[in-house]
Amino acid sequence: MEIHEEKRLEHPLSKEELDKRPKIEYKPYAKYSYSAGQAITKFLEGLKEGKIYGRKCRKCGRVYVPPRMYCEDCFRPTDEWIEVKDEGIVMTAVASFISWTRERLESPEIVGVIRLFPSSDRDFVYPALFHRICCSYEEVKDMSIMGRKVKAIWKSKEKREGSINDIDCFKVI
Amino acid sequence: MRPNIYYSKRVGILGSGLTLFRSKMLETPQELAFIAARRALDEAGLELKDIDCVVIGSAPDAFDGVHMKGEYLAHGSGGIRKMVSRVYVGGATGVMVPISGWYHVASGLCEKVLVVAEEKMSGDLPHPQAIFRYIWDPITEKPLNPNLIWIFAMEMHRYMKKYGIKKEDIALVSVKNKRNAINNPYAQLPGQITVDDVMNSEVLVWPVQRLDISPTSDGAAAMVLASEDVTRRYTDTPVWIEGVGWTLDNTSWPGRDLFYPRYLENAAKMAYRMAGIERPNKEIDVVEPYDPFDYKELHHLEGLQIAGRGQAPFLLKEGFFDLDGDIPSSPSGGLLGVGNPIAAAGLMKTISIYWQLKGIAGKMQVKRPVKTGVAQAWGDLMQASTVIVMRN
Amino acid sequence: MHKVAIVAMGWYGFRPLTPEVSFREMVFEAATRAYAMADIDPRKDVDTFISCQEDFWEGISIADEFAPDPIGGSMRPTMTVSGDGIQGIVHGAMQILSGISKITVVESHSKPSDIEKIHKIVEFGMDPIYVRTVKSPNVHFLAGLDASKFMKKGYTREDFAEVVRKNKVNGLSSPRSSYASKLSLEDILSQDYVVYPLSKLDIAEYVDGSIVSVLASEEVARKLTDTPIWIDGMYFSSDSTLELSYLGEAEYLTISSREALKMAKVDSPTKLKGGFIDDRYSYKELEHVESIGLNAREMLREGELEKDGDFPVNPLGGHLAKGIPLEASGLSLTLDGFEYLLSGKESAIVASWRGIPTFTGGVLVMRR
Amino acid sequence: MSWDKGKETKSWKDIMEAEKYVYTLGEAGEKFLEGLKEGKIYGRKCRKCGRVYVPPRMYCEDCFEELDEYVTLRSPYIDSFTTIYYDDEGNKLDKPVSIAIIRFEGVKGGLLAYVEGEANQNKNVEIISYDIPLKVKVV
Repeated sequence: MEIHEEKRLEHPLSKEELDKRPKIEYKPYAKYSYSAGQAITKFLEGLKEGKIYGRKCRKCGRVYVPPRMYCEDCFRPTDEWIEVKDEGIVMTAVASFISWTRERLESPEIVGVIRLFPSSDRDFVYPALFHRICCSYEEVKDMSIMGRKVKAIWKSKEKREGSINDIDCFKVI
Repeated sequence: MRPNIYYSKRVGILGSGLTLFRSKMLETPQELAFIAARRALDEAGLELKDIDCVVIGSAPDAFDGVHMKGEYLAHGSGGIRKMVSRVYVGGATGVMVPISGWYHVASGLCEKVLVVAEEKMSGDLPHPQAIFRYIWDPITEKPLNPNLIWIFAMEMHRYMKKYGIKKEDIALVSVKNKRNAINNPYAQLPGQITVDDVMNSEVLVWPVQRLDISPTSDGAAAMVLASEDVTRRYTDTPVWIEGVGWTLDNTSWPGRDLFYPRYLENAAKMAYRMAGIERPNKEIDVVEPYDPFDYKELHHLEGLQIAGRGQAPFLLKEGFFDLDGDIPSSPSGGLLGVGNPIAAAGLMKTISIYWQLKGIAGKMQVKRPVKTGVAQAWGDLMQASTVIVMRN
Repeated sequence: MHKVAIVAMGWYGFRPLTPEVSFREMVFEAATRAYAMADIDPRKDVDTFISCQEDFWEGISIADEFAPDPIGGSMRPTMTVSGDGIQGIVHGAMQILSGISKITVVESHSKPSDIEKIHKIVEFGMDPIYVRTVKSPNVHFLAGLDASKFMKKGYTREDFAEVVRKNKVNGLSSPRSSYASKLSLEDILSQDYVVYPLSKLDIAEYVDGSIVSVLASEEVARKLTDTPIWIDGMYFSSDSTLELSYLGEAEYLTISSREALKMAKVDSPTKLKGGFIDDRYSYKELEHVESIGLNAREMLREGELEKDGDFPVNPLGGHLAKGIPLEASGLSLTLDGFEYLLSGKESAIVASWRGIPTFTGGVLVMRR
Repeated sequence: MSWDKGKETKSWKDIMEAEKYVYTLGEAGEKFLEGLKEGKIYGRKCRKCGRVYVPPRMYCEDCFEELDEYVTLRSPYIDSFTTIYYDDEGNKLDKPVSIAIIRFEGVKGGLLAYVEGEANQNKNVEIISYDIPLKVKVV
């Protein structure tokens, strides 16, 4: 072929070869204290109370969950706080057999997107949360969980700390 | 984007270079960039002193393990004492780099531009997957300990559910691309596999299995772009960049339906308008849609308006996207077959189209004559797309 | 060649702490102000958007994800330049000159108050094999190496102190100057060295802030405002690695200013009416003034760099008074220059540096 | 949001760290390490322009060609130095330390070193520890 067949300067290594090579190691230090700002502070406070707060733009009617202080479609400040339901429809769901460090999990962790009420089937954008879903692997695999109505299972009041993890998961009702 | 009649300067492609794509490389990121850049200059018949400006593309700093990676890569990319900068749109970076190179030349500020993309993912421990946790919203998503594959799996499953697509039909993409990669001398994972192989591979995040995914890789890619005058001086078989487009959707990815990449439609329409393409499925001869996962190629063929919504799997089954099909897709072997050093992979896709239009793709050359080709990349939190249209 | 103008700029913050806003909310504030000034609707009138940021400053990998929403750029052509805001402005101008855009927005922001140990992030930007491994107790050693070499050209610690005094006083007239102050030379010279030959007062602090600028093509700029600020010349460049770069000189600004002045058809920087020049270390202002082709030592000692001098440098305080807003630094200097020109001055040069450990900088030549 | 500000807000702590990074050195970097073990400083020469690079690397930054032979470098001297009195956290060091950039006659590049003795520009030094960074003594 006519593409480069010149001398190879690069050296692919196998894992064993790489292990034998000298290397420089470095442990980074990258710690942050992310400012939640107005919108996410109120959202986290709401979770602690067992409520899901959104923010509504009166011009286009869109409700942002998680909330935003501005409407990205209209480019104007959003107008009011709205408490949305902790119930909604499963838009998508997946079953993870690997942890975030890519270790194998015995039983899968199930996560997905929940379109929260008020919203309708016809919407392309809607208030929603990305979260865990309490259901079986089979319900994911045969897709039956998608389209089902679910409700948040909250941690007990004393265990809530103003975190997305104050919701254990969403479960079919 | 309003239609624009003012862009008048044509930008041509003079050369391309790639390193092998492999899971582990001895060379430093700077050296990988150098190897690809040197090869691109050689193919163009130019020396570094001829180059006015350099554009670098690389995905997260957290992979190579260097903050301000563009500064670090500038040396190996030939950027020293020149106008050099790095552009970045997550996974979509690979095609953003030639787009940026395009406006460097089209603006009249630069005549000859070297664009370089590099990624080295083998150095981060325990696994590159762990790094992907940091791409999520730090307060509302990261505490759920997500990994990257979740994104793809969620989008893939929504796409399957919406149109009733079977996993077996999607697996055909993996089969096709790994087969195409057999012809590509740079490829990391070429091979003859079957739909059953995909279906029997390890389940990672259902519906995503091992063979639905491209590997992590080290590698670099480079291209030389030049003004119309220069291009004509250096080659009798020019390939032109005729359209560019890019779009970012908002960050609120859970709050929109994932079955369709509307941002890609925007980006594609921007590029097509510029290139004067009105019927993409009739006017485009060869395409390299971004395929880090098999379903993404189908998703993107629909966003690119080459297939109707939900139609790509059926066209794939009919052989429409095969090397001898109506619109061959991923003739290079794509990320699934060649490997996925993120930004370099996107630029590799652009280079693949350049090879096709130049007629130097060797065994990868598609059967039908080609006039117009499109490359595309995708990134961020299911929100970014970059599209480039080229003609010979 | 067609021309590009800055028609509006907006800012928010410029305080050491900004707990009332997330970085996204801060950017929205700056963008709102910029669009109000330009009287445009970003959802309809803007063709392309550029954000300038780096992942480890944000604490988010692929921080680009968060770029579009707060500037009105979602579902629009938005991209990131991983670099200083000046580089973003040049990219924006190129997009306009290429014909693909008539109005381009360039944004950059910083929230160093969210970063626990910013020096560890700076260290992470050093070459992993030959520089980071030095494990220096203080990251500013890189500036120390450069500064002590620069002193060999005949500069003294008093010269550096003079820059500190001048810029901290100049900052008192700007609302963005959290670190402005009225200090005597003695106050400044009485400080201990942190890293020879620099004391704490020679080193600018970090600041939270966001800046949004609106660029327009010549035709559109004239429609939008009676006072477009033209970008006549622009360039950015990088010198080599630490080992291979010139120390005691700012080669990146020598190259950038040469090219930018050529583009602006200005044969000598003395023809311009002032400079907004990176001073994140006091000596750097002088090194940078030299690199754009002026005799910094003489001009400083003659008082020509003062606010009322022949060639005022950082008359609004520079980084020593305002702080370093990370990748918005170049835009901070540009914003000072923009306000300076709107107040009636004729022309200015903006010269920005990305700070340690980089050898990258950019120049704009601006005219009213 | 301008009308809806000023309440007490929260912040959220998290990290963006890999467990660790391992960096390979490339062929030239490995040769340099070998040299250090033998008490030698290797540079690498560009066949085209004749310049010798240290630290050695794969390519010449100007000619953009692969570099050629390795050469042993001699006559180290201080090009520039600094002395550190306070650390990054603002604590005064018990004993100030000096770091210099060491260059070699006729060579492009240099190496960082901790310096013993009175550091100053252009002073010759002796390498007392071959490591990254070097340790040198003013002679």
